[in-house]
Amino acid sequence: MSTEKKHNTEEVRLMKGNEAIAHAAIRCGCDGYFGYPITPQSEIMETLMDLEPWNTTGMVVLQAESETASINMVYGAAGCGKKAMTSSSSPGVSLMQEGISYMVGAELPCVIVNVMRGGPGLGTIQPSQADYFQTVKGGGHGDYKLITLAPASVQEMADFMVKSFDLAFKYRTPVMILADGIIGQMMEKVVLPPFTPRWTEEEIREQTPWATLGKTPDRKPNVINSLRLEAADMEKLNLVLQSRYREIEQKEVLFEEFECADADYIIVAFGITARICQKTVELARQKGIKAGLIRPITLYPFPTAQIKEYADKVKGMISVEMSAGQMIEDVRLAVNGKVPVEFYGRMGGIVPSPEEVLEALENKLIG
Amino acid sequence: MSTEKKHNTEEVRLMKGNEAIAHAAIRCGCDGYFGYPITPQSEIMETLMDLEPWNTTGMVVLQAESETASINMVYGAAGCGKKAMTSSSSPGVSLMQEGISYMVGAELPCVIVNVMRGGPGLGTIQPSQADYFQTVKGGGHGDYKLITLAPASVQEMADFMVKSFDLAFKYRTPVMILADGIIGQMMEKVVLPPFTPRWTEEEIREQTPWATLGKTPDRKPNVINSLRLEAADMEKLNLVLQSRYREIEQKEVLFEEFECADADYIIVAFGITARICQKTVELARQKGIKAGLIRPITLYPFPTAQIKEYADKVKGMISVEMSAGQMIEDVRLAVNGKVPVEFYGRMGGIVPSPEEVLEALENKLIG
Amino acid sequence: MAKFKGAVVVNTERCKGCDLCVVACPSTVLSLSNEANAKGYNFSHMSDPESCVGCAACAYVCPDACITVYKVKLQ
Amino acid sequence: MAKFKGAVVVNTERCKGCDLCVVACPSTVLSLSNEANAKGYNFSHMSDPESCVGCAACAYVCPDACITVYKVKLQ
Amino acid sequence: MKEEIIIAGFGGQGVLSMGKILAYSGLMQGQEVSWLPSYGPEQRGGTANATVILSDERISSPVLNSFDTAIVLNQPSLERFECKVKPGGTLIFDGNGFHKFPTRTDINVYRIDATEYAYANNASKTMNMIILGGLLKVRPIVKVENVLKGLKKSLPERHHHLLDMNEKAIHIGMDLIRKIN
Amino acid sequence: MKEEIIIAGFGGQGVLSMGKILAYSGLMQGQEVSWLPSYGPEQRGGTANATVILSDERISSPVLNSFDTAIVLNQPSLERFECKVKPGGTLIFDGNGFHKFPTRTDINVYRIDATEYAYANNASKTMNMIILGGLLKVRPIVKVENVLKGLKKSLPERHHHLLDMNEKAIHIGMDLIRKIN
Amino acid sequence: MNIADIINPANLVMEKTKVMNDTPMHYCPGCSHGVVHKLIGEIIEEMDIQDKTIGIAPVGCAVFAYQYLDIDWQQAAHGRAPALATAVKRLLPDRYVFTYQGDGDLAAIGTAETIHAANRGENITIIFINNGIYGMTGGQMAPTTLQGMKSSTSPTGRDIPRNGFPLNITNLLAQLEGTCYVTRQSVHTVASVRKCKKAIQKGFENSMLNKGTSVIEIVSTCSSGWKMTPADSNDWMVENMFPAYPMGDLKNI
Amino acid sequence: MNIADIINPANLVMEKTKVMNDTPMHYCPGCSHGVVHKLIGEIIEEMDIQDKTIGIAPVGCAVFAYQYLDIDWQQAAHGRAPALATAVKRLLPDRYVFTYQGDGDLAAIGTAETIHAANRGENITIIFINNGIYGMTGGQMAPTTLQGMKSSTSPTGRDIPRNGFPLNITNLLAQLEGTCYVTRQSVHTVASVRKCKKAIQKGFENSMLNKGTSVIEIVSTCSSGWKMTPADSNDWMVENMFPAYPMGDLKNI
Ligand SMILES: Cc1ncc(C[n+]2csc(CCOP(=O)(O)OP(=O)(O)O)c2C)c(N)n1
Ligand SMILES: Cc1ncc(C[n+]2csc(CCOP(=O)(O)OP(=O)(O)O)c2C)c(N)n1
Ligand code: SF4
Ligand code: SF4
Ligand code: SF4
Ligand code: SF4
Ligand code: SF4
Ligand code: SF4
Ligand SMILES: [Mg+2]
Ligand SMILES: [Mg+2]
Repeated sequence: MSTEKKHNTEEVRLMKGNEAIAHAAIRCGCDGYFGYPITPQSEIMETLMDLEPWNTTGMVVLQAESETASINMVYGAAGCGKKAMTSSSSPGVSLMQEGISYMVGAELPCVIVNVMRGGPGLGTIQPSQADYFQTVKGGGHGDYKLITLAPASVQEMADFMVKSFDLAFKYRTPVMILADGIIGQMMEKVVLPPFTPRWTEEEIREQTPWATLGKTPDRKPNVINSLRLEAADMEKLNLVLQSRYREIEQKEVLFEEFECADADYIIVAFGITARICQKTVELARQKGIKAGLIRPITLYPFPTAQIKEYADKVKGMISVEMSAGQMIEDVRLAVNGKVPVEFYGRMGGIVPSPEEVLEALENKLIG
Repeated sequence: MSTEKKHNTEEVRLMKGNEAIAHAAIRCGCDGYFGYPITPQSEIMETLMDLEPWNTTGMVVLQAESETASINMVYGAAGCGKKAMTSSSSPGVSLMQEGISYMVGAELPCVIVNVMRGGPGLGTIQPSQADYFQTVKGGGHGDYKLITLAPASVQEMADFMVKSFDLAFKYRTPVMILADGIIGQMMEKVVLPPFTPRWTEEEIREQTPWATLGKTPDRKPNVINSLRLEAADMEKLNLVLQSRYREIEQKEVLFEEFECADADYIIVAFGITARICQKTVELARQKGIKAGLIRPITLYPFPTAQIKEYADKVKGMISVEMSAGQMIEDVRLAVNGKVPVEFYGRMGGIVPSPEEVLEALENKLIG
Repeated sequence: MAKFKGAVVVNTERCKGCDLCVVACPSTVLSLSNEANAKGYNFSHMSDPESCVGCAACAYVCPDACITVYKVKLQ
Repeated sequence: MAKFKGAVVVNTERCKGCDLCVVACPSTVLSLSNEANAKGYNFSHMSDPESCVGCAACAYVCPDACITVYKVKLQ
Repeated sequence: MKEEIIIAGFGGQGVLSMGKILAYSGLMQGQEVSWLPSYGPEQRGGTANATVILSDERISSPVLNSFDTAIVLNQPSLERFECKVKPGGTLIFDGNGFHKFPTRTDINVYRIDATEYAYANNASKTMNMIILGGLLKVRPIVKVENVLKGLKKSLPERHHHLLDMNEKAIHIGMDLIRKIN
Repeated sequence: MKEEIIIAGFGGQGVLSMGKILAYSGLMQGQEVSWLPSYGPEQRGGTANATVILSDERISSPVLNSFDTAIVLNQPSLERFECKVKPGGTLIFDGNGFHKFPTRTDINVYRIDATEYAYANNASKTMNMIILGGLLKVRPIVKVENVLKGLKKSLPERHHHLLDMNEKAIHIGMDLIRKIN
Repeated sequence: MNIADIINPANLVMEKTKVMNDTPMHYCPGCSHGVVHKLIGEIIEEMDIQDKTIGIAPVGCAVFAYQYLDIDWQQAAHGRAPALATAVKRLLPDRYVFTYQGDGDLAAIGTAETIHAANRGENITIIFINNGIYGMTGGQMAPTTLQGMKSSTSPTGRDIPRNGFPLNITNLLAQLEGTCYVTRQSVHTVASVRKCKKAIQKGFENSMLNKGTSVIEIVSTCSSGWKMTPADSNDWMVENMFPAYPMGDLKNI
Repeated sequence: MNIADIINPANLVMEKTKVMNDTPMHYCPGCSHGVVHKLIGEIIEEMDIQDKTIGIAPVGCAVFAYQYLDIDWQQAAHGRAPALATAVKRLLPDRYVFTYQGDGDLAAIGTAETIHAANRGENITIIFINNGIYGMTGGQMAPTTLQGMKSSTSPTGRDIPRNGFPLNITNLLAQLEGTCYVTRQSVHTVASVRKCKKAIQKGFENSMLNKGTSVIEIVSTCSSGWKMTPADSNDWMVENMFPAYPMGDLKNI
């Protein structure tokens, strides 16, 4: 009641990406947030602590002793069929890799937000996209994939929060929201998602019959577990996961195109870099260069088929990233040698300007 | 003296891969081992504890409280210009990802041995190769590469131990020995490397002038550090790393060929799987199929140029791995669409047989 | 003073022959058999059944919950 | 009883105007200036230099090691 | 209409909140807005800045390399951002504590001695608004009424009685600013 | 020459060390050898096995799916490995505690009641060697002298006085083994 | 009266609790883990809370606990059981949530998670099997391995300067304001089994009283790791482990 | 005698130690970190061990310590300084090795590394700046944040049931057999600065005596995180922090 009053206005608001995550989490019925402070995403937990959702929706918000503890708390909560999440930035996410691999193995849904900063090491708190490999290829051990959503605006921070939980529960998998320091820190207009109540215990029993809520006489014990002593059983678990990944690759690809229809050259960029490259496309078109932009929204599943299709139509592509070149491998795998695929990137927290991207496009692809 | 006696015989011995690592570490002048038990590699530390090198070479062997502590002890030791190492298996290596990223950022040499087991999660203790992505693409945050050696025999476990330290210090980078449960556990013949004494402090000052041994009046303070507050400085650090990687890619590629000269079909496989596939090649040749095998010994730097060259000569390639398909991406990137690249793999601790690989080759490539 | 007479049933297939019940029994009722079960363990059995007082000491300490204890009060 | 006279030199560019020396000085020698340094801080200075006894209290507590203290024994 | 602004100064000078008020004002008049702060430990004692964009169209990049307008409140910020003002653009500075002054002649340079005024009139709480007033005098990118609406929106209700004072500060700023080239 | 062997039984029956002795023997006669144990917690109480390959040439795969010879010391191991013996190959089992027996007729099946013998003669420490003796009788893949050399090599010096006892055990095994099909 | 007459449901004194199923346990003969499993099962049966209990299994020999006790289980990453339990209990406050952890799991890799859960006063029950060794991985030194005690990573015995002191983590946990009940028990005799059961039950009960964390350390044997028979292990434990880890309540409020 | 005459090298009473360089420190005005840095520099100068000292910097506001004190430094991952120090000291036993850590670093994410290094009795000196808050990241709650104390993640004050108890980790460290000297100090007055310096020096000296780990907690202020002036912070600290973290030696053997 007071919850609805507090959270359910449809107005346009101005807030940081990090704040939008917090608001949207409460609104989409998240049960528990567990995290540890780290720049540039500490506002997520701070906003939650300020909003005190435990007084309204009953959501639990707990500051853990570390990122390792955080992800394992998420595991515990998720094992009970709860919508659980954590957030961190690059070094903190590295500490979660074992936990993430465990959640995959135990087929547990959750949402992890990585507001990336420049690495390796302690690095810098400035924005980066250099955790692409870690997220998309697998930073933890074993064969797995994380559905990965890359927001490019504060609005998408809010929207993807909701979408992530949907996907996480649909496929019983951790989902990563891979943002960066800029999206986390900047304020933009946002319309928050409508308020959805948290699942009741009855709903949990229905939606997640595997959840550990206490063994009732009508069923066998539920066990949340990634251990399979026998290799044959472990392979079976892996086959289940792999077939799920094939389904995800079929059904869940999201991407955005900008001026691609008649393009000679296509820029591929995600997150904030895509916003910058949109401006590059505008500048290029002003100069008479037919440039277009593909923005993968899901980094996994990657829009491989869509990029492959364009490979037959264009003269070349360029992957632009705030990294030394990571997504470019997926672009190359999609293009499979049909046209040149070049790279332009900045590292360590430097954000490329639209102008320098244009220059790179001209030099590397056209020049 | 007693050291030399104990360690310097050139005889052929029979030992486990894990034991070979331990013996070779002592012999190549390793200063410190820090680790935490985990199957299937606990014999590494056990052997070291048994050999008591602190009484002979003075090497420090310490059982840490966790893998997180282990890798950070390695950081501390490496920061002093010492030859430091750790070993673990998949879940434990996941816990080291932050530390590895820090060591890269701080430009510290070290050797990490991952005797892989089946994942994700707790998984199984059976052998696996599913940490390829974690190792080669970057399990930690930020842009970095780990030189990765994939031994296929007990002899190579010993030899690569020595080689790894050489590479680590040459390029000031962590080096990974990526083995699997079979190589760690099996016994084979091995000739141990000759005994090399540990560096004296004078040698350390010469070889690693950056080491923190105490600031002497003749120099500025040495600082081991991956922090660069300014993005521009952080980008500079990254550019240093990237140019080092280009050099490594030029100079350090190692691979082995088997019956490739006239091959129509090439199997690409590493580690123990390459041993299995060698048998497949023999079986195939018996059947009149001209199969060959390329075994990448360095997974990073990957033998991209060499595989690319064969792409012009053969009808197709197949990547065979104990995973859902990870190295295949590097094979595809090398082949760049010139011929089909297929995959055959087993997961979760199952080891493929030579016969099933042959069948896969016939079905997928020859059809 | 009432006297008790007891008897135990050992789940011999589950028993691992650890000997702890043998040691725990105050009346030396139990011993390990010469026979092995399918797992290769020499299981525990009542070698002196008459002495059993049904005190359940054996069952308390059995790690594998193999022992069921019965007891009657002797008039 | 010997008396002391002191003087301090504040590194005004390094001073952050935290006021801790001002509070610590037993003789209220110091105060924050109205002027700001290049970093925008109103730095500490001797506003009553005559009272300084060179006790170094200010220097002890200064977090930025800005204060150098001198002292002479007065005959 | 599109205005790309940088506001920079010492951590304590309220540059981030000045940017926020501007962004809120844009929101009030239905524009697209973005506000991007410098963040993290360099704020501590050091300098801070906020990039604000107000636009009638969707904003692509919130990160900018050059600006229509720069408001600089300390020496290091002047040194860093003077060169980033687009030719024909606007530079506003608060002269307090400056020892080197703007030199560019291809831009419009204004000085507003808000710190001095605030110090003299015990008005340090509204220093922000004085400078904002100055900005609006020379670059009327948002209406004063929208600034006040924005303020109302961003201030907690218990501070609404301060709105009057803030409105006055805007007008003081409008009076105080003067062109110096 | 190449012999691919699996030895399987309960954890406590010493199958791993039996395999090691074989491997050492191969080493002593200059062969290529590999020894691969099952490892980890399943050993605990459960079953264990070791794959041993002796070969005159470089050994490719140390992992095998079928074997020239299988030595099985308990029921579960028989059930698991009987079918993995290559046609014409050899299966040796210790009958103690078996209730189902080998059924294949395309292989040579031998029984050696080493457990029983060891129990009766208080010789459980050399049970390994008795079985090994049986193996060498029917598959003389390594010379007895090389087995003893290998033993010497793998045993700590303080145990060298046991070598004699072990040699005897080998001969006992050679006597004990009998073909049953 | 002959035996067949005595063996009659009417005369039943003790049998396997129904919460424990028929799956044979993988533990080595004589392993203390089995006894403690049994006690937990009995308590759950007696308190009639099978549908309200969630166990958190460790990585360690007890990793398979979920195969033997018919309750809902979560299997945690090595050392992180208290983090899982924290979240489970906070989201399901009316459930009995307990962790079951070995000394490597709880006192080495899980030190931070254990101390912080206890310091937050999470309303959970921590059952801590201290056998002074890493059983699961083949007998390596644990934080609780005694001075001079041999293990596969201290083959000549724990040497303090090189390996550090045995860690009495239960003492530390008793210091924390978040714990309400901290006790040290064993299961090697009938009397100790009885006492231990009461202690575990008290821990379970506490978790519904909003009193904070209960910690039940059970000093245990690992005959495989110690390379002794189970019976000898019990004796060795009494003689060597008990002086370092004395029996009894450290805190009970 | 006028001032210019007094200001004369001959009359020098106190100046910045040479081990501290001229780089302006990034700390907020009045931050305790600065005072402690100064003391460490002075001790290193006085003991003449600049060439024998290796500092391990944390992640926290003191992450930049290496910019200010002219000794060799290693910058550790958040919480892991004691692990680094362990290895450094074991490989260079004749060096003075100290960690410098905040309360988040030492008592939250680094709990396990701290306790185990201390329990192993590593011959290192741990300097622990307890300001009850995460200064570096903008004032979030730390393990040592007091009951009722506000922070950006406890905006209405630390609430025990929700956030747990303030963790007195130094008490725990004093319990461990591996520590030889555990003390709690502050640097808010001349007297306390002097005492603190002696304590740090003792910690440094201990590390060459093979006695085990020395822990010097320095209860500190964080005016930015606490949102008070530095002078008010000192008063607040005395009134509120000292009762929870009382001054003095906890252990000295
Ligand atoms: C991250 C990680 N590190 C190490 C291991 C290997 N490992 C499994 S159990 C265990 C220790 C078991 O000892 P303890 O907790 O004392 O339990 P016990 O087996 O003695 O009951 C270890 C180190 C692992 N599975 N995961
Ligand atoms: C793995 C990781 N997690 C989180 C952070 C973010 N972080 C930096 S410093 C810090 C805490 C600082 O607090 P404290 O240790 O008390 O030092 P202070 O700044 O108060 O001196 C945190 C959480 C990080 N850098 N790395
Ligand atoms: S019930 Fe008592 S007397 Fe009977 S066998 Fe068991 S322990 Fe012995
Ligand atoms: S205690 Fe149990 S397992 Fe052990 S011998 Fe007795 S019945 Fe068998
Ligand atoms: S030396 Fe003493 S009297 Fe002089 S300014 Fe400093 S504190 Fe005050
Ligand atoms: S204590 Fe130091 S920094 Fe603070 S005002 Fe005084 S001189 Fe300046
Ligand atoms: S190894 Fe030790 S703890 Fe594990 S089951 Fe065996 S006896 Fe029990
Ligand atoms: S934030 Fe706090 S601890 Fe950090 S420098 Fe500022 S006052 Fe010091
Ligand atoms: Mg244990
Ligand atoms: Mg702090």
